[in-house]
Amino acid sequence: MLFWLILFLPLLGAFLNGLVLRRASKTISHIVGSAALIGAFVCALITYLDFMHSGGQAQVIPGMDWIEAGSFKAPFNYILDRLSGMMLLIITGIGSLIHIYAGGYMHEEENTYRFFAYLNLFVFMMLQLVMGDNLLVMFIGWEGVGLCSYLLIGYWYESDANAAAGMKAFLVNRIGDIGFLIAIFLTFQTFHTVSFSQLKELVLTAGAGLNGEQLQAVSWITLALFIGACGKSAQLPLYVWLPDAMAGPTPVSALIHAATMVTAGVYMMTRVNFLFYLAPNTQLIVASVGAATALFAATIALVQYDIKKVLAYSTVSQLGYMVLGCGLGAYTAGVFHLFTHACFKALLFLGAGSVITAMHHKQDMREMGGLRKYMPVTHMVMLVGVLAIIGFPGFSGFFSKDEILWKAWVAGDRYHILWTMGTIAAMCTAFYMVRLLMLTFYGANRSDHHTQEHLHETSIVMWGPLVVLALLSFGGGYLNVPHVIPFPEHGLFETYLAPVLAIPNQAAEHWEHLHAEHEAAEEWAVMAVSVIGMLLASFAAIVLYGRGFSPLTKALATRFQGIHRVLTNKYYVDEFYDSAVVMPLKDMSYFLWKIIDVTIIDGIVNGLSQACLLVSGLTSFRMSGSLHRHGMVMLVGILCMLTVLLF
Amino acid sequence: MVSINNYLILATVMFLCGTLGVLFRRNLLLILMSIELMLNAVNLVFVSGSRLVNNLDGQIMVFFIITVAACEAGVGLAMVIALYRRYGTVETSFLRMLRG
Amino acid sequence: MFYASAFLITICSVMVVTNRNPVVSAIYLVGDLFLLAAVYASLDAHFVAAIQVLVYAGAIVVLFMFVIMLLNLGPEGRAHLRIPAPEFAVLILTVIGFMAIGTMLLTAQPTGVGGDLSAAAIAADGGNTLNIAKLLFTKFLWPFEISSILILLAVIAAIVIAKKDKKQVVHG
Amino acid sequence: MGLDELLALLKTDVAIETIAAIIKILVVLVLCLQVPPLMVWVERRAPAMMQRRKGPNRVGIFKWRLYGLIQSLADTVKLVFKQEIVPRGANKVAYHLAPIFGVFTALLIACAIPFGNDLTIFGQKIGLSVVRLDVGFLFILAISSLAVYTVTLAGWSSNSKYALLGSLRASAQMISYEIPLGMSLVPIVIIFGTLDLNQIVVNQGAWPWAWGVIRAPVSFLLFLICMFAETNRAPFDLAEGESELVAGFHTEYNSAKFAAFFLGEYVSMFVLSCLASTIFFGGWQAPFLPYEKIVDLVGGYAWIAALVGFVVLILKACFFMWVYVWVRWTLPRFRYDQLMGLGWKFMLPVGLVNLLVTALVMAALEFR
Repeated sequence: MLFWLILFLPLLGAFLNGLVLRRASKTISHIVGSAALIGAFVCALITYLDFMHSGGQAQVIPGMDWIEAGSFKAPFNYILDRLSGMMLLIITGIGSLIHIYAGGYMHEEENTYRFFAYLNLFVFMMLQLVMGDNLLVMFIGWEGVGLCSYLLIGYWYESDANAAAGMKAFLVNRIGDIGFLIAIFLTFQTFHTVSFSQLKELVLTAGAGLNGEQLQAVSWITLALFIGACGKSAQLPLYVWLPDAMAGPTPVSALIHAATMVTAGVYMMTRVNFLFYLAPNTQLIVASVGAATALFAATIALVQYDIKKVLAYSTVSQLGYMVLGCGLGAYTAGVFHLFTHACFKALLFLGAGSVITAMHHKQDMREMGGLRKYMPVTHMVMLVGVLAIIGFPGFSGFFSKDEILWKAWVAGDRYHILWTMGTIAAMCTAFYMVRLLMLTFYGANRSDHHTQEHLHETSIVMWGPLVVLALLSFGGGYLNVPHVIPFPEHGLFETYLAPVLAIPNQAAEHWEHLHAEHEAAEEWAVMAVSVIGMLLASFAAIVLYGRGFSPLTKALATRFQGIHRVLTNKYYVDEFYDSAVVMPLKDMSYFLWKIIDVTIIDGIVNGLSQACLLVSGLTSFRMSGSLHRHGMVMLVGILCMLTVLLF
Repeated sequence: MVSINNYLILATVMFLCGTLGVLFRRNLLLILMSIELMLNAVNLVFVSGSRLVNNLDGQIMVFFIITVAACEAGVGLAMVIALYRRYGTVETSFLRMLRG
Repeated sequence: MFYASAFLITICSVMVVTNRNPVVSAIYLVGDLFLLAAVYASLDAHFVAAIQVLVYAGAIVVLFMFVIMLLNLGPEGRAHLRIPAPEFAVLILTVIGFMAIGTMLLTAQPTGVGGDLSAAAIAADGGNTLNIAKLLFTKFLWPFEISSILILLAVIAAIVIAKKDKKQVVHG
Repeated sequence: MGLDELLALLKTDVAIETIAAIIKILVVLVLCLQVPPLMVWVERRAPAMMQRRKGPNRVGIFKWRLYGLIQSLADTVKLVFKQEIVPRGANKVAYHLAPIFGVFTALLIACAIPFGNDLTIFGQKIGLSVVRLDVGFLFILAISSLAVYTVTLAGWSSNSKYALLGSLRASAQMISYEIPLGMSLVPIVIIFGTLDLNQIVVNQGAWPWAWGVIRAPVSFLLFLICMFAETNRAPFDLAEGESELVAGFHTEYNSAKFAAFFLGEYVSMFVLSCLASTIFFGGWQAPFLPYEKIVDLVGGYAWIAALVGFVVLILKACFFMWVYVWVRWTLPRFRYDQLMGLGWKFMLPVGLVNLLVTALVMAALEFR
């Protein structure tokens, strides 16, 4: 019962907000929206504790029948295991905090019922995605969150740019969705089921393992799934929608484009980890793409001035880490980073949101600075968030990110290049995050007089959730402390997630290194490299931006003019896509419309009708139009038929 | 007991009258009446057949045929009225819209 | 009894088709229907007989009369039965065809169990109407319901078709 | 052929049936034919009484005036002996057929009305109606639906505007009220579970609280209203509408055929009254005196009990005839659109709801 409440409270909230309470005040929308989420969170917590208390064995909760066609069955069944339970808590928990915060952020908006309805609907869809026991139910959630994302990015639809950003997100996601769909088809064709639990059983208990043909299919399936994940989790080359998605309200960026939806790809890959384990080639691609994305996005973030854009590229970069973790087979590390990232990135986004609110919706960091004294609480929590994301020892990011880098290091020699990329990306992260902090909170205030007058700390509705998130961002890391660090409990999270992960016997050999023992000194050394790199980068950022823009920044920009321009223009990827994909597509559409449709197809149709007219015109001279003539002909015909039949 | 052949012959005669009426009368109303006549011939076959094979289904069919006939008459007459209002006649020889 | 009815039915049928005056045709049609009801009754199909009179004679033909009166149709001209030569051929053909069928029917030997629907058997079984009702609401329930929808449609259709463009609605 | 043989022949089933049929036909015919003169008298004296005037009271045979009762006789004689005038352009067949048809249908309905319980004579069960039909109910509905032809034919065949207008009105009215009439009777069929009129009377019993009027009061009201409409009586006498249409569909009729219309109208009034009594007021059942008790009281002679029932039915019918007259002189005439509106927009929906409620209640009772 409680389980269904988790699922349907957000839906109920969406229903109430969207359809019933359209005339209600925004306070009521806010209360209804938040109450639905908090209720869902409480239910989720109880369900989760109950679940863990009873041993934490995966269980399938049957819903209703949905599609049944021959051997194809896709019922609305839900899966509750350690992975989905964790996601449940993240989604509803962080979701609740963000809902509460959104009430303050959207305070000056009209018609917030729409906003909260979408947000609640998003949570419902996300829960579908996470809880679904088969690929199809997951796909419903997958599409549903895409839809909500589209709706929320374009929430301020009066502006063309926002609407276009929403459209872009939707269309880019379509490419990934096609991958996902193909994966579903292939899965059914290969295994005759799309249910996760059945798939897992099938793969793990296949006596002699899968045959070559099936392995081949698995490679394709995982590749297709990864394309889907690329779309949703904003990996190269489909990451382009995420920075643009910052057009939406900041709580949306926090919830959807940092904490939950974008992690769907990582979640999905973890969900079917047993398939990915079987496809080492795909895994290699995954890892490479992840590392490349991490570095690529981090470099772009170095020179951005829009506070949300910086965070957006940082999100892409962090997602790259997660994907890298998955690609390395270290799903624990990936999912753990997902968890910590959800906390600190939500925190950073919400903090940025507070800053933006205080700055009267100005997002350019060049106009900020010195906000520390105006917004002490926000400053503190942002500081925690930044320390967490740059992997300052003791904060959560340190534990999760270093775990991934460590796994990359130990994966083998050819993976060292990935480790190098990851470490450089970590240094970049440290640089741009400290830069962000410096430009926003330190130095002198650069805003105009009017804005300066109104700078103030935000209300408790907004900073309350931030404090909670800050605590999580700090403490979250201690759930998975590496063995080398002296600490009462080691690797809690690893133990926790172990039942979800299953390396099929067939592939066990390939993944032996995951469990291999390593010298502590090696691990210390790797850790030290990244920490020193981080400290250096942070120091550089403080030197460059500690008191506003130091003259050195300008000098560097002119010295490395080429690189700077490329980075500022985000490697010209959008322009490249425009000319390589969008314009040809437009031209082809125009061609299809004008030539194929109008000329050929319409021509055939019109020609046929013309031909009919012509032929009937030729033959209609015998038509008298008299009812009787017609009737008589019919009668004679019937009589003839009767004669034939009877005699 | 009258042989069923006689009922069938009677029905045939009625049906013939109806057919000829439909084909050779120019008055729409008469045509509709002739159709009723044909339907009645069919009904007669059903009832006598129902008696022959000792099954009430035939009579039920008559019931349905009567229902349909009532509908047909209602709609048909409404159309006659509409036609009359539009063309001022119910003579089919004047109604040649079927000619394209 | 049957032969008398059959004779009259034949005459009435012919008169329906050949009479110049629509109203007289309608009267003959009523006679036809009435006599048919008698034939049904003689076949122990009382329910059908009653329905025949009630619906056909009592409603449908009244409707015809009503429309005839409403349109004030007079008798047709003398030419109403003048048939052009090609159509006359069809007429002859039709009559011959029907005569052939009639001959076949006359000599045919239909098979079936006759006689058990006799008056006594029906009365013992609770009456013709009861049995028909039972059938109607069990085996033929769906056709029955569908026919009710058909009637509703016909009512709507008739109203829509016969409606005057502006206000007045013709009753019937 | 000896007397014994003749008696034996008379005692055969066929003979008894034939003789009984002849007697029944005669009784009903004579009874029905006596109604119009009497009613004409009542319709003159009753309003006179209501309006505090004398009414016709002069005509008499010698010095017996019988409160003007003889007036009706004189009128009949006058009507029959008048010259017959057929309007020019009239359709002869239809013109002559119409009044006959009117009387015919009215008498045909009378055939189905049970005037007493089934009698057993010489071992032969005789139903005390001219024809004993197991679908008597449907028969009555069927025949009464034919009554509209009288009006239609009369109005159309007389080649007169007034007659045509009157008959259009009347036939539309009769068709319209046919439907609520049927609707009002269906609940009765549901309640008593039979289409046999005599069985309905038997099922009602002698106790007034079990009669149709108590069990289906809405039906009764609907039926009563339809009764007036079907016979074109005030307040629904728009078809005649003396003040507007001269006399409606029988404007062009005179002498004996006019008398026939009169006859038909009053007979159908009488028959409908009998029907109302039969269906809603226990028919030949004497109130508070069950049939078996009467048979006991008169010493086992069933035919005396049947006679009592006959008289009771006639008395009940007389009450309804009185209601006809009463209403005629009390209520003003409806306007045509009001009449149609009442029929289609009020009576029909009420009838349908009544049917539904009755069916539901009966189903509930059955399930209990």
